[in-house]
Formats: sequence, structure tokens, C-alpha cells
Amino acid sequence: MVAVPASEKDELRRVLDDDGTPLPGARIPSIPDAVLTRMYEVMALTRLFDDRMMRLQRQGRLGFYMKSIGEEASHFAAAPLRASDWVFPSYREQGAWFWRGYTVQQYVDQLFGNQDDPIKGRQMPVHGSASWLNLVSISSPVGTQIPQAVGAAFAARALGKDDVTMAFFGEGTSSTGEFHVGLNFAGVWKAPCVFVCRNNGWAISVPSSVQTAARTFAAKAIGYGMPGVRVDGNDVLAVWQVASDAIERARAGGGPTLIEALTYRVQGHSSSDDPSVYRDPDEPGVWQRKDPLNRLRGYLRHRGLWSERQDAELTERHDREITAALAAADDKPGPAVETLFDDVYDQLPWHLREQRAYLLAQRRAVDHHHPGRTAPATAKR
Amino acid sequence: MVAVPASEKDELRRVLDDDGTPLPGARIPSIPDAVLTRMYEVMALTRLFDDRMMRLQRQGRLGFYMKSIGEEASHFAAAPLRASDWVFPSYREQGAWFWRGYTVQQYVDQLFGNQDDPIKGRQMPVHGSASWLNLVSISSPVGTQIPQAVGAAFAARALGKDDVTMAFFGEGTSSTGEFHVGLNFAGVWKAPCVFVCRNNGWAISVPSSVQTAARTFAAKAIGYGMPGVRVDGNDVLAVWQVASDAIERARAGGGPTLIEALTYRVQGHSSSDDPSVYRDPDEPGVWQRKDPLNRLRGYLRHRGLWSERQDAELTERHDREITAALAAADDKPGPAVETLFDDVYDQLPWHLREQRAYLLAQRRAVDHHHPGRTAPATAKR
Amino acid sequence: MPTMNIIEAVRSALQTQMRADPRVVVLGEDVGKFGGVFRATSGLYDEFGADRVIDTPLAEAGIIGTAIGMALYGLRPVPEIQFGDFIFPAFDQIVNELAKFRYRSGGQYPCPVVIRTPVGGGIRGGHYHSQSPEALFIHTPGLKVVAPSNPYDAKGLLLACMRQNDPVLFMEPKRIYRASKADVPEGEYTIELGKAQIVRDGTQVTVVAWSGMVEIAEKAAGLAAEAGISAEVLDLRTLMPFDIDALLTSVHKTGRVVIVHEAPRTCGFGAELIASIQERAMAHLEAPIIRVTGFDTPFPYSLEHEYLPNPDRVLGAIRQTLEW
Amino acid sequence: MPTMNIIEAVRSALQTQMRADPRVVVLGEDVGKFGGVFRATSGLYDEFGADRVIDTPLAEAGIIGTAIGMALYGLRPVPEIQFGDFIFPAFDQIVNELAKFRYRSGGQYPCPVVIRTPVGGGIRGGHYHSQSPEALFIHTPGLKVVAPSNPYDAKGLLLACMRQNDPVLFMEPKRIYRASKADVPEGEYTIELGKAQIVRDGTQVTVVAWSGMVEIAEKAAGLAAEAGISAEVLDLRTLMPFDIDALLTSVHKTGRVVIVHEAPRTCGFGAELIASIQERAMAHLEAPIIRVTGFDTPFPYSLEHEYLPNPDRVLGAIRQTLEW
Ligand SMILES: Cc1ncc(C[n+]2csc(CCOP(=O)(O)OP(=O)(O)O)c2C)c(N)n1
Ligand SMILES: Cc1ncc(C[n+]2csc(CCOP(=O)(O)OP(=O)(O)O)c2C)c(N)n1
Ligand SMILES: [Mg+2]
Ligand SMILES: [Mg+2]
Repeated sequence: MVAVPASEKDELRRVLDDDGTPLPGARIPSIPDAVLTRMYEVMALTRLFDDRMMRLQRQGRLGFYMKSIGEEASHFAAAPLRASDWVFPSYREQGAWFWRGYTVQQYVDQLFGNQDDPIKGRQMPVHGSASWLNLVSISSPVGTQIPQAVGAAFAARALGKDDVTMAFFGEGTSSTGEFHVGLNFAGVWKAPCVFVCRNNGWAISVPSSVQTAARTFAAKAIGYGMPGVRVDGNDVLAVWQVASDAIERARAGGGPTLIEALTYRVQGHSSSDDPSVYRDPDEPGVWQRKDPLNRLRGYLRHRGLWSERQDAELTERHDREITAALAAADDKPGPAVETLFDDVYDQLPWHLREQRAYLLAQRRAVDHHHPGRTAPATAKR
Repeated sequence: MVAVPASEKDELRRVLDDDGTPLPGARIPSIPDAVLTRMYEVMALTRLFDDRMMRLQRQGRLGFYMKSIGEEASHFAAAPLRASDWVFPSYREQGAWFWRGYTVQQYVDQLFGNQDDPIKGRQMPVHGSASWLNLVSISSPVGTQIPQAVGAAFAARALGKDDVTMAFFGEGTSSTGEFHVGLNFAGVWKAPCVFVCRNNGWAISVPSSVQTAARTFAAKAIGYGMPGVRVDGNDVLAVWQVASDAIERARAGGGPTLIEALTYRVQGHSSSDDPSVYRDPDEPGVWQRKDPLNRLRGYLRHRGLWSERQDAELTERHDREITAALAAADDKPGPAVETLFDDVYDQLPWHLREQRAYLLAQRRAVDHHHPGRTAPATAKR
Repeated sequence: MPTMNIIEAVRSALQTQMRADPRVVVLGEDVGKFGGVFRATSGLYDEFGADRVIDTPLAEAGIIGTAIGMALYGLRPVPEIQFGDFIFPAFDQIVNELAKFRYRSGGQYPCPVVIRTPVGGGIRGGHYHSQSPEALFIHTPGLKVVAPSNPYDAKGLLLACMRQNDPVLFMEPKRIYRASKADVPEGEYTIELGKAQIVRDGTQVTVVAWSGMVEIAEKAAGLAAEAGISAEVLDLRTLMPFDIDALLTSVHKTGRVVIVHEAPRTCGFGAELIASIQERAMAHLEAPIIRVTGFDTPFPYSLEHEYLPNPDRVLGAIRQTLEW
Repeated sequence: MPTMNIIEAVRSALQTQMRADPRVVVLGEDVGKFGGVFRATSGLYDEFGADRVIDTPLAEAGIIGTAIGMALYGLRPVPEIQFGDFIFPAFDQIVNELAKFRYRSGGQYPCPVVIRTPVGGGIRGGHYHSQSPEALFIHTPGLKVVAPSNPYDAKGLLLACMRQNDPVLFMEPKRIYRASKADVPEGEYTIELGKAQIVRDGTQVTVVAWSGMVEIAEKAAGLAAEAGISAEVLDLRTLMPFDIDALLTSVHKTGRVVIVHEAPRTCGFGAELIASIQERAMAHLEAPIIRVTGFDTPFPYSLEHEYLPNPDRVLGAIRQTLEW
């Protein structure tokens, strides 16, 4: 199906109705039951995690957070990938991180920027990196990961591997030059790369209608000579199928695909945002009825793969795990002051050695005159 | 016709066959005879001018030149514009400049960078500017003029004018981020703007097949929700019709259009280029048979609007005009040294005043010790 | 006279000029209905409408590129770049186009675009919500660079920028956007570009700062006073063209200089100030000019308070130059 | 040992390393079949094929963005930016991504990309074929910046760049691409990054230069010698990290410094050198450090020879510091 640019017919691919019942005539993807239930567990964890972190942020115990509530199904475009495949995420795909094995503790340590943060407290919350899981470092400038994913895909092929790379981004990011150059290079190179555009309707306060006059975001694929597919981004089965087709096509040398996952940003852009200022408060309601977690739960129930009791147990297990991670993270100091100068270069050049010596000496001097005056070298929240 | 994205059928719009005979059933645009002959005269001037400047460059009397031989018909996308409409050119639309009233003398003075150069010898040859003709300053970085043209179109509408802006660029430039952001803004804003992509097959040594995997360059319009039209760029009648439709549509509030003018770069990219290194020497031959000047001449003959004699006279008149302009330009000194510091800002700030005084004093001192050692402040070729 | 913070002062300047000059338009990401992520344009959309307060697609190159075209045709665009860290996708449009348009066209095409953008750290924003890129733009002939440190200057300087004919990068100190409050006239007033201001008189050492660092310099001068040292604090306000006369006058008086900036040290604007001063006043210098700056690392998250200059570090530098 | 010009030396370095390390790939506009507009990659396409010598679509952001991804995955990309003036569309990928990748990932993702680009004026290229943007990249923590002045250094430094693990901006002096000839070994050799070289010994004044200006500095030193002045000429070769020890050693000897660069003066790299030297060696300085630089204007066309530093201007500066 991806062989024909779906964007030219703008068809929206769906498998489940809004309560998770398969649509009449829909082709059910052949996903093993264990994978289905694991997707549900990870999606539920993501939902709960978002909720807990937001509350933490509201209590002033966390500087910043970005939720993906209501969009979680789109994260599972990464589910059909192999572990050796690379993901170039944006900041709103927590589900893909947990799916690949990033732990709650690692996530929390990064949010707190403490000494166990896998990136040593270098970046703000949510901007993680996990090379051991082939989850590439997130940066704030949107879209930059797109040509990077294309380059990695090119490299994989050049080095004789059959790995695929997947880049995630929002529909607003399709307006950047990076989107264009990335997809254009991918088309010309027939790079083994899959582009997942989460169309959640909003870029902070800007509606998708202000981002482009194109019929759909999938239609942009035509300009790059690659297939574009539009999928219900709240229907994890449809997302899985569309992604799996695109991934296998890329792996087989068929080239890149642009997937538009149609979903909705149910809450604010980030913990700093207040959507009531710019959008109709009733809008989210419509989408809550299409909630991806409910739909998957409904489907599992309908398949007899999931029960109320299991759900309660799962929630409790996740809740405990998060509580424990937070408690552990709270006790951890931040990175040591001298680490400020590491990793700028492979080796420390003379000017950074000089600057490090200056900072340490200066702090000693101040502490000497005014004990405890230098800011404690711990993560501040 | 532009109302329907032609790109979705990839139709190539033509009016004339290769010798200028109207194609069976082709709709002949209603262009006044005087306009037709003037287009021919300007096209012939452009052709001769290119040829003379190239020879000058080969003689070492001109630093640099860029020919448009074989692509001249595409320049006349600007012909249906009003004088108050704005053109944002690239460096290969000499025909549009002469059409709008830029004189041979002005062109030559700019090439020589002498004291009468309308831009005061600030930029390299071909990178002119003529605000009195609404021909906006050319810069080398390709594509930058595209969002600029969109902004000017927005401004025209905001200021209650019904002016249209037209941006020219090559097919290679469609790979830049500037192309994407420019067309995307234009689509969202429904800006009164026309984009003319001269697809001459080559970006220096890179064939258009390496620029994109899209079916056509016109097809890229779909990603911006605007019509895309593909026209025979060597058929000036078809170019005129397609452009005139797009311009009137823009003026009427119908929004932007992307025009792909299919043509061919018959010679080198610039005077510094040698195509024999990277392309089949026979390739140009095919296109010479489609030469736009011959086709228009053929059509005028067929319409009884043009004769051998007129052609000979025209060539002689143009030749004389160019010879006179070169002679005049040769005698003109370059810009005065102190003008180096003008126009950086509206008024000269202290540091530039200081730097100007330094330079003038330093040159006086050197001249004092070694008369004539400072480079004469004349254009060096 | 009402009390305003920097956000309110910026908004007041925009509103004042938009009422005075119908050619002024504001464009950027989220500047419209939402009024900007820092709310600097809030209310303008309701007063002036969607054609003058424009929510753009997400593309800085498009924001600046179209703003250039608007200015060429006759509007007076005041684009907002949401964070200074996100100005780089528009870097080519700014340094190769905006800055050079007047010059390259032989004066045919002035390009009066005033780019507003919040800069600086201290908000726990990490790499990409904290940078101070002024040096890159000061090094670009054709641009002016303005960096107010307080609400009064913010409004007066922004009005001045919108009433002259050169492109300007107007950098706003986001850390003190709301914390810095002052009496600001409701109506019109301008502060001449290129003029520094002595915010604290002193005799023994000159501390030069701008934007968010002026507050740090003042605190350090306070600590110095406690230690019996008289430090003069100079707020440059305009970085290009900078006020060489004010600098030299102060240096002639004190003979000692400390420069404070947030940006990384190497090739930061502090280096230019040192070069310009020593070229003209070496005979008056009684000690090397010392820089207190951000370190030559990307802007960190957890350790940002170690990264940023603080009053103690400035005081240390003051002592050092006096002991030299 | 064969004689090579700078183009040939660069090509030889690329060829040598591509033979030694299959992970090295070259990409850019016209680098393939054509061998680059300056022919620096000519022959490589025939030897290594289209998968290792890659003609890209026309987009610098794509060239650098994909090069970053290639490096992350395990290749050793050596992208070419056709002219330094066209690097700005890739500025965000370079300063926000390439330079920060290792740091922001806590060391997980080194990003060894070596960006080659021709810089400098003197070829009648006007605004957009003449700029010298080094200061912008020296001010970007995480990048190294290398600027050879001759064929021998060009090959040895480029090989060294391709064999270390940090991102590098490798600036090539296009004006003397062919004019500068020297004996260059066919095979492998490297020149350590961060080490300057004394290209002419002297005792009375130190002239610091790099890239295309070294030749000008040497000519000026020659004129000075005729006038009985002994000038030492230091070729920095690596600009970040620069060789502070070599600078200080020479300054301790001469006590006087003239810095020559093509880029605009204000916030150019010369300012940083002045700042760094006066911070550490003020007591040894017998005169202010003088800069001979491009002016603070866009790079002009007709008047480029007035714009560019020349031996007379450098000599004037040498006299000035001696007379101080
Ligand atoms: C280059 C750049 N410009 C601006 C921003 C500020 N910003 C952060 S997220 C965002 C909106 C992104 O919207 P979208 O791509 O739809 O992703 P979503 O947040 O909806 O997941 C903006 C404008 C940025 N991070 N990078
Ligand atoms: C941003 C940028 N990158 C590279 C160049 C160098 N360059 C000049 S023209 C050109 C090819 C342009 O091809 P195309 O857009 O097809 O226009 P044409 O020359 O064919 O008319 C290139 C790569 C440039 N001028 N600007
Ligand atoms: Mg979105
Ligand atoms: Mg072309």
C-alpha cells in the first residue's frame, strides 16, 4: 500500500473505531499478543508518567516538562523497528523511549539533571540521549534531526548494514527548511529512512492550518518523490501497520516514506503553556473520545487479552516504580562542578583547563571567606 | 487552467512547435503584435549581449560573466507584469532586465563596476539592482530572494496596492530551505506572488535528477497548496500565457503559483565553468533545435511580422549599442576610495569614520614615499 | 508614571509605534492570539488585527526572509525570534541579506527591520534557551545591535530602533523580563542609539556590562563598596555602534577595567572592547583588562549557576585588577 | 618530493585518508564527477565511486545535517562548502548541532565531521565569494578551526583533522589556492593541531597572521627589513585552540605585536588575540597591539584591493608600534 502515494488520495488509514472495535473490513495487523500487551503496558506507563511529572512540576519540584497525553499511539511507529535501527526523536515521544528500554529511573534522573543523568545534567528536562538504545540526543531546535536521520540512514547502507532510521517531528516542524532538505536528500538517495510527522493540530499556539496550505502533511511527500501515508495517530494498530510497512520497504531498499499520524495535543505544549489563551476549551473533548489508550484497552478486552484487574495491578506497579525512582533521584547530587568542562572536546584544550582551574579556585576562595556561599553543586529544582 | 494543479497531470504547456509553427489546436495567447516584436527584439539583444560579454571575458577584459543562452524565453515570464510589479531575479534573467528598461550601458557599467555602476561597484558582475524598475538587488546565495518576494507581496497587499511580485530561480535552488519556507509562507498567506523555476537541467555540474526525486519541479506546488504549472521554457508564447494567467490570478487575490519552465543550459554555468568535464557534449545539440529565439522568429515570420532585413538591421543596431556602451564604460574610472564606507548604514558611525580617515591617510602616506604605489582607484579588470 | 517590567515596556513601545506608524507590523511564532511565549505582544493582536500582528509558520528563515521583503516594499516589520537560540536558521537571511542589502544595492534598498529576541541564561533553559549570540552580529557590518538592561531603556531604545532606517538586532534579557521593574512613561520617548550610561559612579575601576549582566555588575560594585572599593558601572546599552567615548572617559578616570558578559569568553564582545580600549588608552591602563564571562562550553543545564558570571566572580576580578 | 599547490595538497590529503580509512566520505555540491569548482576533489570520484564522493542537492543545511548523521552512525564525512560565504544556511546545524552533540549527549555522541571551505578575498568575487567567517566559529565552543597558509601545512593539517574526533572547520585560502606552491610529501604525515609556526624570525615586533594573510605579513616583514626593522612572523595555522604559548614566547621577545586578518575588524579574531595577550603579558608590551584588518563593511567588489590588508598597511602598523 505504501507503494502508491496515499497522499494523492488522502485516505486516512484506520483499523479500530473509537472504542477499539475493529472496523468492518479492516485488515488486522498480525501483531503477536505479547507485543500488543507490551505496547499497552508501555502506553499506560507513558500516560501515568506524564501525569506524575506534571504534578511534580506544578509542585515546583521539577523545572519543566512536556506531556504527550493523547498522542501516545503515534510513538509506537517505533515499535516495529529492530533494536539496531536508530531513532531520531523530537521531545514528545516518551512512549518510544520506554518501548526501547529507557528506564523510568533514567528518565527521572535526566529530568532532575542529577549525577546519574545519562547526559550528565547537560540539557533541560526531556532532552535526553541513549546511545545504547540507538535513541539519538534530542535538541530543542526543531527539525534538525531530520537531515541527521537521513545521513545516518545513508551511513548504515554505506557500511553494509540493513538498519533503518526513523525521525519523529511535529506538523509545525514541517515548515522548517530542515524538513525540506532532509526529505529531499532522502528521496534522492533513496535512504532507508522513515519520517513520522505527528500532526497533533498545534505548534504551541499556532493551529496546523497556519503551518501549510497543503491538503495534508502526507501530501508533501509528493514533492520528494516518496510515498506519503496518512494514518489515524490514535489507532495504534493502524500506526503499527503503516510504520511496519514503511520500515520493511526501507530495509528492502525501497526508499523513504513520510507518515502523517493524525492526532491531537490534548493539553498544553509544555508545563510553561496555557492553551486556554488561544484555543477553544471544548476542542480537546472531541479528541478525548478517540483516546488511544482507551482504544487499545478496548481492543485487548475485545480480544480477551486484558482485564480490569490486570489494569489496576499495572497502574499500581507503575505508580510504585515512579515513586521509587523519584525518591532515589531526589537524594542524588547534581554533577560535580568540574564536569562542566568535559565533553566539549575529546580532550580538554588549554583554555578550558585554565577556565576550570579558575572556577575551582574562585569557588574555594569564596567559600573560604563566606562558607557555603557558592551555590551547592547539586541539581536545582 | 492554473486553478487545477497541472502538476498532478504533469502536462507540459506548449503553443509552438520547434520551428515556431503553432501546434494543432493550441490556444494562441492574445499578445499585441507590438509586444510580440518587442519580446523578440529584447530576446535578440539578450542573446547578442551574452555573446559579446563572453568574448570580452575571454579576452580578459571582463572578470566574470553568466550567460543565459538558450533559456531566454523563460525570462519573459516577467513580460506580462506591470511596471509597478516587483521582480526578485536570480542571476540568469538578463532578458527580464532589458525588458523592464535596464539599459545596455547600465548593464555594462555594472559589469565593469565603474563610477556609473548603479550599485557603485559593490558587487561582482551580473549582481545588479535597479530600484527604479522594481528589479530587486541580486545576491549570490541562491534562494534567499524567494521568501523576500513573498514578504514584498504581503506588503503590497497590506498597503492596499494590487502589485504582484515574481521570483526567479533555477531548479537546483528548489533544494534549498529558502525555497521551502518561501513557498510555504506564500501558500499560507495566499500571497500575490508568482514563482518561476527555470529548470535548465543543470546546477553547475549537477543534473536535475540529483536535485529531487519528485516527478517534476511543478509537482512541489502540491506541498504548498498552490497550483503548479509546467511549461515549455523555450516557447515564449506558452511562457507568456502561463505567466499572465498566474499574475492575473495573484492580482485578483487567488494566491501564488509555481511555474516550472522547462529549458536547458546550453553553455557553461558561468565564464568560470567548463561543462565538457561533466556532461555529454552532444546533449546541448538536442536543445539547440528548440532554440527559443529561432522559434519566436519563426512564429513572427509565419505571422508576417518579421523579415530577414529587419533582423539584420536589429543585430547591427544592437551591436553598435553594445560597442558604444563598452567604449564609454572603458573610459570611466571606478568608484572613489572613500565610497567604500558609504551605505553600510544610513549614517556613517564613528568607527567607519575612523576607518575611512585611516585608509585615506595611509594611502596619502604611501603615495608620498612611493608615488603611484597605491592601487589606482579604478575598476580593475 | 506607571511601573512596568521589561515585557510591559517592550509591549508599550510596540503599541506606541504601531499606533503612530501604520507601516509597523509584528510577525513571528505565537506572537498573535497568544501574544508571544513571553507575552511581549499580548493585546496587540486584538488592537491591530491579524494583518499587523502575524502568526507565521514555524520557520525563522521565513520570518526574517519575508520581513526583509516587507521592509523593501515599504513596511516597518518588527519580527520576533522566540528565543535567541533559534535565530540561526535565519542566519543567512540576516548576515548575507538583511545586513548587506543597502550596501550591495548602492543605497537603493535600505532594509529597516528590527529583530526582537530574548537572550541570556538563568531560567534553567539549558543549551537552547540561554545563549547570548551578540558577538556574531556585532561582527556583521550593516547591523546595529542593541541590548537594554531595564524597562526604561527597553522602551526608549526600541522606539528609537523603530524610528531609524538600519536593521537592528534588539536583544532582550529574558531572565529579568519580569523581575526588572521601573517607572516608564506611557507615551513616546526615545533613547539615542550608541550612547552608554553610567549606572553607578566610581573612581577606581570601570565595570562594563550590558543586558542581564548589568544587574550583576551593580551587585558586585555594591560588594566592592563594602570592601572600600569605588567601582564605576557602565551599561553599554548599544553594542554596535558602541559608545567608545563613554568607555574612554571612564577608563581615563579609573585606569582599570573589568568586562562582564554571559556569552562564551573566546571571541566574545569583551575581546573587542579590550582591543578597542588598549588601542586608544594603553597609556592610561594601570592593569590588564579582565573579563568575567561565560565559559567556552555550550550553555549547561544543571551547572548553569556555575557557568554564569556572578557578583563574587566580578568582585574577584575587581580585586585582581586593583592588586595588579 | 613533488611540488604541489594548495588544491593539490588538499586533494592528496583526501586521497591519502580515503585510501587509509574506508569510513571517510566526501560530500557537497559539484564535488563528484566535476571534482569541485576549485577541483580539490577531482579524481576522487573515479577512484572511490559515487558512494564515497557524493554530489548532493543544493542545500548546505542538508550537506552538514546529513554529514552529522553519517558521523553519528560511524562514517568520517568531509563535507565541502563551495564557498565560505555559503556556509550560513548550515549555520544552525553547525553551531547548535555539530558543535554541541558530544557535550549535550554527555559524551555519548562524538561528531567527527571535517568541514572544508575556501575563504578570503582577492579573486574579484565581491560580497559572496570573499568572506572570512572564522570569528563566528571560534566563538562556538565544541568546534576546532584550522586555517593553513601553504600546501605543506594544508595537507598535514587536513590529515590531522581527519584523524581526530572533534568537528573541525577547515578554511582554505582560495586566493593562493594555485599560486602557493611547495614541496609536499606524497604519503602520510600530520601537523599537530594547536601549534603555530614562526615563518620568519625577528626581534623587534611580532606580526601574527593566518591563511591568506601570512603571505602579506611576510612581504611586510621584508619591507620592514629593508627599513632596518626586524619583524617576526607567526603563522597561527590553528585558530581554535590557538597556540597561546607561541604567542607569548614571541611577545616576550619582541614586546610589540601587529595582527593581520582579512575579516572585518570589529569582533574579529584579532580582538581575541589582543585580549588574550594583554591579559597574560601586559607587563611585556611596549606598545598597544595594532590590528591591520578588513574594514567594517561588506566585502566590496571594485574596491577590494582598498579593503584588503596589504604589505604597506602592515608596514605602517609595524612602524606605528615601534614609534609608540
Ligand atoms: C527552530 C526552532 N524555532 C522555534 C522553536 C520553539 N518551539 C518549540 S516547540 C515549537 C512548536 C513545535 O510544534 P510541532 O512541530 O507541531 O511539534 P509539537 O510541539 O506539536 O509536538 C516551537 C515553535 C524551536 N524549538 N526551534
Ligand atoms: C547557498 C548557495 N550555495 C551554493 C552556491 C554556489 N552556486 C552558485 S549557482 C549554483 C547552481 C544553481 O543552480 P540552479 O538553481 O539550477 O540555477 P542555474 O545556475 O541553473 O540557473 C551553485 C551551487 C550559491 N550561490 N549559493
Ligand atoms: Mg504539533
Ligand atoms: Mg539549473
